[in-house]
Amino acid sequence: MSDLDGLYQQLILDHAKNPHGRVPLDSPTSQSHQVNPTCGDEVTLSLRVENGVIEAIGWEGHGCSISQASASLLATLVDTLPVAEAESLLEEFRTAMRSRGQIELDEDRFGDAIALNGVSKYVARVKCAMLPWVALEHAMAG
Amino acid sequence: MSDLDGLYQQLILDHAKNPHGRVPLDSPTSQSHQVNPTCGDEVTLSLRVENGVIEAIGWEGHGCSISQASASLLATLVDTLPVAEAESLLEEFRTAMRSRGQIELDEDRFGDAIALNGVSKYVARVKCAMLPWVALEHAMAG
Amino acid sequence: MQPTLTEADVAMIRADFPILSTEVNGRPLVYLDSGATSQKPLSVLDTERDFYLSRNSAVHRGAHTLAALATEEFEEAREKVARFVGASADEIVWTSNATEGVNLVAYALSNLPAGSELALVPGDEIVVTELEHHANLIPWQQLAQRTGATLRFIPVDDEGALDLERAPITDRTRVVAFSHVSNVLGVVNPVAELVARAHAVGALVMLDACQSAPHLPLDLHALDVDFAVLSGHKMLAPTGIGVLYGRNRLLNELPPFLTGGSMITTVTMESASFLPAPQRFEAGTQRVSQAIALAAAVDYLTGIGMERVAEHGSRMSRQLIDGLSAIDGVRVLGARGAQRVGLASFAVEGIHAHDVGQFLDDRGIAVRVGHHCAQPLHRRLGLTSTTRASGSVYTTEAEIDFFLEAVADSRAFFGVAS
Amino acid sequence: MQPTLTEADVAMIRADFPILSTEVNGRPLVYLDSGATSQKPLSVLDTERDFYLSRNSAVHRGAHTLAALATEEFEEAREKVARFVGASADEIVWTSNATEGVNLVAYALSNLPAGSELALVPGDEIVVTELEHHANLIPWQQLAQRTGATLRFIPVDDEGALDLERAPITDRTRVVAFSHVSNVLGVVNPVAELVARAHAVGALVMLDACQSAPHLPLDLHALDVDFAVLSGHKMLAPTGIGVLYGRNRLLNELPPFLTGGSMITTVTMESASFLPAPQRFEAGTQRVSQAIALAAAVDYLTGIGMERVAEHGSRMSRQLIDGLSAIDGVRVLGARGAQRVGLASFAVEGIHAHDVGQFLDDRGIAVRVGHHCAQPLHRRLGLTSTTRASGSVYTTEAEIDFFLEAVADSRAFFGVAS
Ligand SMILES: Cc1ncc(COP(=O)(O)O)c(C=O)c1O
Ligand SMILES: Cc1ncc(COP(=O)(O)O)c(C=O)c1O
Repeated sequence: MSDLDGLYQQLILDHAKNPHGRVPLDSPTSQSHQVNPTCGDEVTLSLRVENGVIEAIGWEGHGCSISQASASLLATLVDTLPVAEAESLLEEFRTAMRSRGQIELDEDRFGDAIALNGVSKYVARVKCAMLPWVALEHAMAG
Repeated sequence: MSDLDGLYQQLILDHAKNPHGRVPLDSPTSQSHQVNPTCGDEVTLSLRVENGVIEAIGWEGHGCSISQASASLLATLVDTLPVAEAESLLEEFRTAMRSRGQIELDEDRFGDAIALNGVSKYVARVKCAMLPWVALEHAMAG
Repeated sequence: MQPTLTEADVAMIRADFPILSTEVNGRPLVYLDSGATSQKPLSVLDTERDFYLSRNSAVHRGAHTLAALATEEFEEAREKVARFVGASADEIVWTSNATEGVNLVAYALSNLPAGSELALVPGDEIVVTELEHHANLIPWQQLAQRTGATLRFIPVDDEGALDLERAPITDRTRVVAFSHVSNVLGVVNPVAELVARAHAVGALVMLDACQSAPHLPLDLHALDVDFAVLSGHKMLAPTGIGVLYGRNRLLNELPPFLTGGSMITTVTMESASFLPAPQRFEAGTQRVSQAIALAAAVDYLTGIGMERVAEHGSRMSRQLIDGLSAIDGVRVLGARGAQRVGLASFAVEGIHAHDVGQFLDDRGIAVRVGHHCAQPLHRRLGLTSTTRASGSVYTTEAEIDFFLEAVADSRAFFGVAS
Repeated sequence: MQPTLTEADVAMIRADFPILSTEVNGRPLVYLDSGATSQKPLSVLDTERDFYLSRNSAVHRGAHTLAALATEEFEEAREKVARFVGASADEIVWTSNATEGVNLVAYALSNLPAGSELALVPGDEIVVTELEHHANLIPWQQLAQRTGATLRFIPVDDEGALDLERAPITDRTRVVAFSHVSNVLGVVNPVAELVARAHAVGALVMLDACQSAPHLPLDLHALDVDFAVLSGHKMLAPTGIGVLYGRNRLLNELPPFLTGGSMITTVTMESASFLPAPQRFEAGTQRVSQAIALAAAVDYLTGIGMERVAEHGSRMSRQLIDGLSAIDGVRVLGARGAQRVGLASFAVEGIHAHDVGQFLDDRGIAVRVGHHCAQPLHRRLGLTSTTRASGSVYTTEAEIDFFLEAVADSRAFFGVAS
């Protein structure tokens, strides 16, 4: 598999085309809007958190296939998770993405999202994969 | 004669020490104050012009031996000259100074002031020799 | 001299740019991001290095031999650059880049004492265009904020062409700021008409020449603009050096922007008086080696001949526009038939620009993706980001062909080819 | 590592600076004008050239491989420089020079919306010292003018020492700006005491570190200043690059200064929103190669060891002060016994500084003559211009001896020796 194929695995392209959770959320308890200043890509991520648990998640926005797939995979991953657990996933995700291909995502914890492993070698694209996660971070924080 | 001796001829050092015309002028008809911004040297040159003739000249200020000698030699040169003639001396002086040693001052017209010929090879010092002449130019213009 | 750059000419030029013979991702580098920053010829690098190896010292401050030599070379650089843009040396102010040049004028205008002829007041208007680079937009928004003036703009139509009929240039207009060549569309704007309309109402003209100076013969006196800016790094010179042109009379009417050493006559603890232009605007130790290197870049371009550079650019532009337009699902930005330099932005239906760029990068092709610092234009054209290919004197026809083929192939890779 | 630089060490260092082996006026160059601008080691020149030969491209704007590499190197340079001055990377803003850094803070302060906590209003005071370089004086005069605040100053005594007893630091003081080391006296100012007094009244501190950064270990967090500026060209780096340090929290409270590309999040025709610091203050294409070269200069200095650099400077200072004081008719500026770097200014009775400099130049010795951009200090000391000798890591004891001898000889030449 070439590097490019590693970056754009079929699963990524599929999620980018048919993303999960790309819906406005009724009565969110918190929300965050993030922009990638270089390309203007945006994501608005909404959470409904009840008793420390993410009861519902929804996002809107536009961007490259990496950021769209990342948002889609994020939505499947953290839906119904306790906030504390989502926070720990976020930290692991950030560490892996910044590792320049040195650290891989744990398949047991990240499932399909390990398809994003290819991104961390592309320093300029890490921001794309992180965009929805940064929105999640801000939404969880308040 | 070394270059340095050419620059600092005895006549220059003498004029710098005992300058001519370094006196305030009673009832001048025009005046100009010039500063060399690099070193802070200053000259204030005053003229009494009557019927197109420089009837009297005086200057005050402080500076390096080149600027002081130049002011002193200028004062002896243009005193009692018609303004038009002083202007043409000024142009010749400027041309020689900017010539990087290529053009010398005409001894018939400049007399002792040809001792300043050495300056034109020292690009950074041309400003010093020109300072009183620029003051003369402004004083004659207004 | 032939009127065009032949393949052999370009090959000789490329030998002066060693980076063009390197590989990226195991593929020969195809550098099509010259609109962002150009590569530099050896003569430019050598000039700068040689300065440091034999003449480096402070300019306009020293009286010793090296300082005199450095000052001379620095001022000769100013004269050379002045000639290159059709101006005189006392109209050339060194800046870090074009951005600083625009900011300098905007701040100097708001530093004018109240009541000055050139000062802006509420009710006055500043006019820009909807296709400006942020560098020629935000400083004017900020000036409007500082002075209470109003910012208005010349809109573009659906194709991206300036709609001069709707240009809000009126008796209230005090400044008209626009780019000579759009960094997104590559299209040459109607300078003469805009200058005439601005001057008819007594407004000052600021020309952003960033994308014209590297590609077209430039004669600022003939264009009759009041101010102009450009960036050295886009025209074969190093980063960190730019030029502000201003009519001498205007520069001398403006108060300083940055203040400090080397721009003063007399300083007390209470106040300072300032030198005439250009020194008035050059506070502190200047970008000496970079200015000298910019003069070397200008020599290099002049050596090729700006007429030939322009012809080469217009041929690249045709190849880019024709080639891209021939690919299914590709939308090329900008009006057809306009005069252009060798730069084109485009959108591939169904593929985000970042993904197009990544695909090209895998083949060694460097292009720019994003909004290219022109968000309002992108928004107006209904896009968030596009891909931009931009060439220079060292760009070959074969490179552009290779690029066009890769753009076509990206559609299959991302599954959008029919 | 030895605590001092031996003769052999300095000889090895000199081999890295080819210009030091050239001749001027047929004499070996003795470069004693490092306080104006230093010479550059080959490693700095090589780093910059290598960047252009293999990685040059636009940073923070491109997604292609070269752009990613260049961005990384540029940000690594920021981290390296941050470590060198005892700061964190997000507190380091690139500027052209120290002058721009001071202006940046002064303009950002006056760009604050009315009512902001940090905004200055009439009645507020800005305090500088009487020995400041114009770069750390005039921008504050201008800020006072723009805001209606009052500029006050800490006077110096007859020897040139700061008279802290008369420091007008009061409850009205909002900013205290002063130099770490005077560029005329070479004396290290009492930073800790001034910072304590400024912070006791809630004032911000701006430290001008131009003449300390090349010569002393610098730890801005330990010094507890709020802002600091320095110029690369004085510390073995190229021209065109400088640094503004600001406490991260403060930088993020300030509005932008220069505006344009690469410092925004969202831009419409009406308004713009801005990135956090440091990007907020870095509008337009940055001095990429110069920043990377500054990091190489910092590596070079760190390689020698700043403790040894400082020790070398203080030895030079003793040799200069003792040697000059021993010459009849020579007045050395600055208080005796103060801590100094290797820089001294002096006046020779009966000989104008320009003439002293010219005489030295004839022997290949490059010194600075004039007011060194510190007119108020010169006026206070009853002088218009002085001669300044300033060394660096490459300056030898023999060079300073040769210089001292020439100063003594100048008295006979100009007929003032008794
Ligand atoms: C103490 C001091 N402050 C400020 C400056 C200004 O530095 P620059 O001209 O590089 O902006 C200098 C040097 O010129 C200096 O010595
Ligand atoms: C048209 C135009 N204007 C202004 C700029 C700003 O130039 P710089 O970033 O060098 O200041 C650019 C390039 O970025 C440009 O293409």
